[in-house]
Amino acid sequence: MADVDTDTLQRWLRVFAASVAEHKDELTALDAAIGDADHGANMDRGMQAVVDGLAATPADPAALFKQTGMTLVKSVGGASGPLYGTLFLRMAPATGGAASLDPETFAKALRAGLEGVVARGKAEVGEKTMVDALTPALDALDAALGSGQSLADALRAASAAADEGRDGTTPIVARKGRASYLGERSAGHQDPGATSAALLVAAAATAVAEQGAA
Amino acid sequence: MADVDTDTLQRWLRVFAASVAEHKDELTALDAAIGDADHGANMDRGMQAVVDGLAATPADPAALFKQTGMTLVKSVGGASGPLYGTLFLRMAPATGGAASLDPETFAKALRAGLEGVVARGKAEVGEKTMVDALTPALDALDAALGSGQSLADALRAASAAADEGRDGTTPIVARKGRASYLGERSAGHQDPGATSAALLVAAAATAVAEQGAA
Amino acid sequence: MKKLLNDPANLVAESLRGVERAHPELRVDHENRIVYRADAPVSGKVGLLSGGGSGHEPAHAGFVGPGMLDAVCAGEVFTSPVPDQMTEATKKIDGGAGVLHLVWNYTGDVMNFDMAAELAAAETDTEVQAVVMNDDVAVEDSLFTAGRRGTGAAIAVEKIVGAAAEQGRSLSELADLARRVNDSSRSMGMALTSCTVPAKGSPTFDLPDDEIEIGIGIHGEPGRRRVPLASAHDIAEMLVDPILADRDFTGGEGVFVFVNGMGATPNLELYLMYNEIAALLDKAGIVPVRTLVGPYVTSLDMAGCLVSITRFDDEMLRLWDAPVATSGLRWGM
Amino acid sequence: MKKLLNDPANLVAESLRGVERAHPELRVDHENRIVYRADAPVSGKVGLLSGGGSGHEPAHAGFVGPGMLDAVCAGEVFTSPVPDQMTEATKKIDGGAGVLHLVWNYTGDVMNFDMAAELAAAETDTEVQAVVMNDDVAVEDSLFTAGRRGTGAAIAVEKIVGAAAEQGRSLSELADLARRVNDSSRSMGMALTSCTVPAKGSPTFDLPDDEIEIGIGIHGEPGRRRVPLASAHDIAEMLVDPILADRDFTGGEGVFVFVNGMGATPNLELYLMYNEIAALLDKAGIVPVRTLVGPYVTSLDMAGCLVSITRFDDEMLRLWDAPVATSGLRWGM
Ligand SMILES: Nc1ncnc2c1ncn2[C@@H]1O[C@H](COP(=O)(O)OP(=O)(O)O)[C@@H](O)[C@H]1O
Ligand SMILES: Nc1ncnc2c1ncn2[C@@H]1O[C@H](COP(=O)(O)OP(=O)(O)O)[C@@H](O)[C@H]1O
Ligand SMILES: [Mg+2]
Ligand SMILES: [Mg+2]
Ligand SMILES: [Mg+2]
Ligand SMILES: [Mg+2]
Repeated sequence: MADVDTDTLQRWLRVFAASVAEHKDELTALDAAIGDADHGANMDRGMQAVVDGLAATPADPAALFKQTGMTLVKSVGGASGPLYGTLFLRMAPATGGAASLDPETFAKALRAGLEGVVARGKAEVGEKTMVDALTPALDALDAALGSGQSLADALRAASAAADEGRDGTTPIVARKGRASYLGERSAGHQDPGATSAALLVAAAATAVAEQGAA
Repeated sequence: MADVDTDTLQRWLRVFAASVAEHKDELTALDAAIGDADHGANMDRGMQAVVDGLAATPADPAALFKQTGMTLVKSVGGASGPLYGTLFLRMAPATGGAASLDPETFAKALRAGLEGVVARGKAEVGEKTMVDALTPALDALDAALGSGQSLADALRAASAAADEGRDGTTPIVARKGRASYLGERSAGHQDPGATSAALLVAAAATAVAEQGAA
Repeated sequence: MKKLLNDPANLVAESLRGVERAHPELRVDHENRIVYRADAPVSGKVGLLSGGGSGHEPAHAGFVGPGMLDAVCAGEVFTSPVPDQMTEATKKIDGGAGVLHLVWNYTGDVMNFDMAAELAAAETDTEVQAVVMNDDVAVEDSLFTAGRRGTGAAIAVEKIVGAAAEQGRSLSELADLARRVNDSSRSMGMALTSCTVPAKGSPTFDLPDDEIEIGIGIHGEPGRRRVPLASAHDIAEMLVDPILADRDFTGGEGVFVFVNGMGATPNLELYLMYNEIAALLDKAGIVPVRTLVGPYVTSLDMAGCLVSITRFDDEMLRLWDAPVATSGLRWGM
Repeated sequence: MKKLLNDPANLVAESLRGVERAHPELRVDHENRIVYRADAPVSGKVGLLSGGGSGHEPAHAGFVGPGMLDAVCAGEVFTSPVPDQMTEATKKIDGGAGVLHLVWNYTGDVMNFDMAAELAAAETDTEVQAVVMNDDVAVEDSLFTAGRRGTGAAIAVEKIVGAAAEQGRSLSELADLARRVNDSSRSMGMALTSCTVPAKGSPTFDLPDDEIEIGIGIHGEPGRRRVPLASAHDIAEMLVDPILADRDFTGGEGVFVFVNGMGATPNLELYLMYNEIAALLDKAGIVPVRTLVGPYVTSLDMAGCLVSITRFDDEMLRLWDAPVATSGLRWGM
């Protein structure tokens, strides 16, 4: 299978944007329960801006990630803006300037992005945030690639792990983000950021699978 | 039949107060439709204050009317306070200081009260106010007394006329009071003040009938 | 009904206790429900008295203080205060130069203030004059009806006449000025929702989710007509057009524009409304020189707004800018 | 949803147009959604920057002006603004003495201000310091969580530090002062109703007619716990007791008490609440020396209130009383 090219990466962003738009009301409803009812609007605004900027996208993955990160930082605001923004901004240098990314580099870049999220937001696994979806997803990705699976298969595994991580946020009493203000009352609700993060991983799986199929 | 004594006049006020209390929510609901939703509370506050003052009531009708009028002016506020207050204040001098009132004097006093209401509020018949209940009531009272009926019977006729006048306010487009702000939209709603005024006349009929019966 | 209160019957009384505790610069006569300046009566100054039903806060007590009113009487919620209160307040603020009653045009307020003036004339030798404020264009201006309501104009009248009173002007000069400001003002309001009068405990009227009331007053009463929910742009037209049709606002020093929130409408929306209103005024060649945006004359928890426009001459502008120190309006001191 | 707007997506932008038109003493950078003093940067003065999501009006733009903030950044409704806005605002108000970021403690706001400070450090040589305001006792004060929310204390912090900045104090002195005022402040809020975020179009949470939320923030989020509807007297206890349990408020010059309306709660009720609160403070031997009652930090159309208490020392009291001229708070000028 070919490396991940910028076409695929763009498709990833488009699929993610479409998926956020589709789940906008759900994300907002989840945020209304334990936050301030804006996560759907925030992510949708940001990903629309990202997609609007794609026409002018420069050729290499690092530039694409940087532009995506900067657009998210500029247009989202709230907690998710700096976090998703940082994720993409940190992916850029991890590509080493390659024109297309082999599976390991792609995984390394994602890992660097997650580390950026953790550095920015200081959340550990189990605190009811997007980290709870991203961490098991990247662990699953590494494990699958390590055991020789294709990137498409590995991303499918990552997406399943992200979904599981997302589902796992429900019983947690939040310690980070707005949901932490609710104390015990935050338990029993699925985290909106973990939900959008699972969509992000699922979008990567979809985009790469399509590249494989094409 | 005996003249109307202060006991009966006090009973009139008590019956009216009880009747206002009973119809408080109805009066307020009527006022909510074409006014500001306070007529029941206003009249109830005022008549409670009147009844509370009755223990200390001086002996003659003029003093009773004056005290009632002043209490209403002091405690009701809004449009109905000065109007009902003036009604009773103007009844006082019309009694000529009598210790009890013969039917003609009682009717004359009521007429003086109505004239006070009209002088204060400048409403004519047909403008959708309490005047639309009081005017036909006093006309009917005079007519019945003129044709030799007892005061009890005459007040029953007056009460029926007041009810009719009250009902007649429904189709009217208001020209006075808060309902006038609604323009054409005031049509189709019964006037709250005409409704309480009809209760006032009915209370007089009840009180005098009880004196007759006693 | 969900409100911050103990017993609806004590709401006004307990709230006035809070006003007294929060504002050492004010005095409260609890028996008569009068809020007045701690330094009243100001010797040689005409005393300015207003007031009305409660539920319009900051109006009325929020406008008592140097440069504005000397006292207000507080009635029950949406119910005019009674003559005794006004007579007592008139005595408290009579500094020897007479007292001006600034009366919001509602049948109840007018009758109670009339009776108060009669009582004051009988009991004291305080000279009293009254000016009735009636600026609401939703209602036809007619001699045969209760006439137009007093709504937003009161802010301009009370502020401007308050400043002039501090200069030591005479009672009749101030009454003339009050009439001039009132005559220069027109207002029109709308409601998105009804309010809930505490003693009633449920909304005064039901308004479907897709309808609004145009031409409301300030007592939670229904408006002149009910129309489908519209954009801020269209609502601005529904409010501004009848105001401009009723009076010429060009010339002079420009206009004072007051965008009043009815209670539950965020300033975020009021400023957006002002943006629409200012554009309409632009188009009509009318120049705003002063603005006030926020909840100043409310109807409890009603959502909606009221637009009030006053044509300023140079004297009115100068007096508007003069120092004022009340809890509702304050600058220059 | 019934609001005065055209398109929810343009609400903030159009409202800022209205702010610009209504306030000639302010400037608005529409691209960056910055509201700033017309005379910015004030040479030699430390610039004060705050801001946050929209929907809290008068906070934040209502506190820009001489004696208070130099600029604020406006985010979407209840959404922190973004770093570019803050960096741009920092540049606009840098009068050569540095810029202090006064940050309301919410994860989003803190991260965005952090990134802005990093950007400013990279792009300019403006010295930037940040103080995070976190006064809300409903939330446990812990290093392992997002910590306490910034709510009512911001008014005291921004006013007092604003006055000190006008005196020409240094950036670190002002940062210390901001921390001192914040440390001296505690707050607790409650909601009678939810609010409706325009982009969502329906209430954030459902609250039955006989229940209230205790321990809310200012973003229409549910509170710490839900309890049966209670009297103002009992609600005052639920708010004041945890505040007093968290800090000593005796001594000094007394306290500043701020009774903030969440948006749809009439001042009539807020003053009644103040009456209850003042009685509780009396009992605890705590002396209010300054008060502020009204809607200053709102959550759109939420009904409810937030109580904030700051222990004043003599310097804080003096600076609180110093002149300020913003559309939200004004006196002495
Ligand atoms: N410190 C943090 N670390 C990682 N993720 C966080 C953190 N704080 C919040 N989040 C994520 O952000 C999501 C909320 O995003 P959003 O609603 O857009 O922002 P805001 O909370 O500012 O309104 C949460 O559901 C959570 O997943
Ligand atoms: N000018 C008037 N003359 C006679 N009656 C009037 C006049 N104006 C109002 N009313 C009566 O007063 C009633 C309203 O009383 P109320 O609700 O207590 O006072 P308010 O209108 O001040 O709230 C009306 O229904 C009407 O019958
Ligand atoms: Mg959110
Ligand atoms: Mg009424
Ligand atoms: Mg009334
Ligand atoms: Mg948010």
